[in-house]
Amino acid sequence: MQKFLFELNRDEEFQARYAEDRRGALVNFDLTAEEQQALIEPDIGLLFHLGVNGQILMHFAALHSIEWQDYLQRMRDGLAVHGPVREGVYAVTGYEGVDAHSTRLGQTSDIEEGA
Amino acid sequence: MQKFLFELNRDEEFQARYAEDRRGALVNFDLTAEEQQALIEPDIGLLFHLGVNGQILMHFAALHSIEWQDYLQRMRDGLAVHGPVREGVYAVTGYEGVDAHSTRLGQTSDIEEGA
Amino acid sequence: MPLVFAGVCSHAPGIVGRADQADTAAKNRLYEAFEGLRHRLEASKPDALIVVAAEHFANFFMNNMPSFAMGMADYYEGPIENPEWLGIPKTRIPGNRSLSERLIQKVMETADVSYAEEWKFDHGIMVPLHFLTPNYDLPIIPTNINCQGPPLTPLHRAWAFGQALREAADSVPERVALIGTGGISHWPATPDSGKINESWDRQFLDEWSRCDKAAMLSYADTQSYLDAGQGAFEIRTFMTVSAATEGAPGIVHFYEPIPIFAVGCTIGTIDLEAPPLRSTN
Amino acid sequence: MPLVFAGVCSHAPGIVGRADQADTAAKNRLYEAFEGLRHRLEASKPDALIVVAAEHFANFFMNNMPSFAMGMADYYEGPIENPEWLGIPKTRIPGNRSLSERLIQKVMETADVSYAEEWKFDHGIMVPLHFLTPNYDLPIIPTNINCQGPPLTPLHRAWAFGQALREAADSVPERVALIGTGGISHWPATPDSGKINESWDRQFLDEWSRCDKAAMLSYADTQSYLDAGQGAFEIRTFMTVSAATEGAPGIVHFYEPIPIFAVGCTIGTIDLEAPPLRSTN
Ligand SMILES: [Fe+3]
Ligand SMILES: [Fe+3]
Repeated sequence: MQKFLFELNRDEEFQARYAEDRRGALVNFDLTAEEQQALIEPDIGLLFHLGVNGQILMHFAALHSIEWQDYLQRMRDGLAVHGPVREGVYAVTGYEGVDAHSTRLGQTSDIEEGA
Repeated sequence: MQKFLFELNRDEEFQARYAEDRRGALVNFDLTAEEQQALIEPDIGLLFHLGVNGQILMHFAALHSIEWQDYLQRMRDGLAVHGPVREGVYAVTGYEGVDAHSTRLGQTSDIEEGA
Repeated sequence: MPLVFAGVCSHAPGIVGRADQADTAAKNRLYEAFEGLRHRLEASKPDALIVVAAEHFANFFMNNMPSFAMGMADYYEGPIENPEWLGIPKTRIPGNRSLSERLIQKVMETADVSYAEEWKFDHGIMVPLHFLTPNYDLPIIPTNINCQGPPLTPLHRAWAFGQALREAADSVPERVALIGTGGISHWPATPDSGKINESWDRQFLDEWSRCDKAAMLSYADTQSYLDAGQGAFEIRTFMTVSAATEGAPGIVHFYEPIPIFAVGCTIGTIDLEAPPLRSTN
Repeated sequence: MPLVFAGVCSHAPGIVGRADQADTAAKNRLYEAFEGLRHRLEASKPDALIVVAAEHFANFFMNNMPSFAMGMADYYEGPIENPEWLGIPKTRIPGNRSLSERLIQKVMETADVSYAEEWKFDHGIMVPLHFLTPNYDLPIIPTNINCQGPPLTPLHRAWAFGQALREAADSVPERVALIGTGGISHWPATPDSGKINESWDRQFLDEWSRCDKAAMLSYADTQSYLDAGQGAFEIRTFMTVSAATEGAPGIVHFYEPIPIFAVGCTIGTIDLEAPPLRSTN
């Protein structure tokens, strides 16, 4: 699954093929039905839960014009709905969030809301 | 040029595309007109002269059903017609040939003639 | 000739891509520090710049994941990411194949590297270059350390790589500059993105500025992960610079946590002219 | 537990693919020697077999060319070549990801390797397996040394890699076997294919059988190329086995030039039970 996203992130031609036919772009990859569906939606939260590295997922989200804060929220929602990351080591640490953190540091952060 | 052959040698799907449309398969590679033409023919001797590594060229020849001895002969002919390998280090050493060599060792070698 | 410049900096994509969302004053302080770093680099009159990076699955994947990689081409491309997302347009970046080859052969005496004739730079290299060589007129020698996909490069091998890079840089006639780029504590591209462990960062930077090899080599990835996030694995890039300049003091010109940039933003240089530090090992 | 088996063999594609063109008696002698090697390997009751290979641009190319690579998957595929051309049908070869990971982490202590979760074996691994594990029932740990695309892996680093492999093999509970596979002198896939420098081969094999480290490390690629062809760069695989079994004598069970196979065909094992050789270094 990460291999598919790796190829997609680095190849504009592949991105064009994916834009035309999402399911078709997946045929050469060894994926479960759940993984395929998560990639086609795309369900960012489920993908994160399934173990896709955030550095890879980040560009997949950008490809779908998902704004940064929305991308982070979808990951959080994914964990809330599906539970902790199924594979890999990532554990959420209870971060207060960028807004509260910036305020505490005396910074204002001008975050656009929503996607 | 070697990158194209590397991709072609290891990817059956790419081989199928190349079989259908040789020129189309080359579009994503940074090639001179001479290189393109040599790949489309394919001109094994010219490719060797242009610096394609024999280990890579060997499978490209096999893809075109060129027999082993014919493949070797085409490389020799390429050097005779075009001169020494243009890039890279390869220098011919004046080998007596497999048949003569085998005979000298008391082995018979049952080589099929021609392509 | 002897290395002419060594420094470190952050590379988080938000530094450029989310600049409009940041506190203006904090952003300006960081950008000024980058400007200062550029002036110092330019003053060293380099012929080429080695960038020790920690890329994020842009060129190197688990099908062939090198501990160390070095570029060996006359030009590269970047950014691999969407240019609007990163805020940096696509461009061609000059390399120097001949210099790369000579450096690689020398490095290979003691460290084992993958060489790469193609390389599409991701934000890990593009963000530093955007500030340090905005006209893309300085040949770049990209290098990479695996800080992403376990098993990661061991810290003591990153140290050996830094020593090898220094010997290589000193062995060529060109004036070579070196920059390491990575986060210290951070949780990039996770739900905890923005979190920064400032005291952890300040301790690491203190050790880095004193070139305290023993202290830096004692970080275990499992503990770093708990204290400082998976982004902290990138301390390897800072340590490589320390190893390349062993005994020389580091100067932290700028450090400030900027949550919307998702990292404690850092700018530092090594004082190559200073008398050697007393060994702390 | 301590390494249970170590050996070397040739892997030229003609050994299987052009078997029908060879002198029958010569071919039979070689095939019997392979059979003997298989019996010795099986008698060591291995849980896994590390193959030290020198592949030919099948998985690793100049866009990311590792000095050393190690497979880290539960299965592999091969041959990558046309099965009719090679005379070996396509199949799935078992690996052992867990064992690979443990070996790789140990090797990484002293040598820097690229790990690979995918690997399509070429003739460099398939020809040995065709003879040694014809049922593909022994888990394989593929490893690769860059003997193809310059800058090549330095010989002394191949030695370090062999030592690292041995430490790693000894550190796991599994019974690990090791085989190095490469040509000695040969000019594969060139107009001089078939040429063999028998006296050069016999001298190298003499040094190999005495584990003469100094002699083996003194081969310079430029001279080897002139005397023994570009195929001779693959002596790194034999030397890696020597390094992994330093001080133990090697036994050459078979050596015979067979021009239609394009290599001096070689089968050897290390006598792991023998008293250590007096150091020749
Ligand atoms: Fe990073
Ligand atoms: Fe070979």
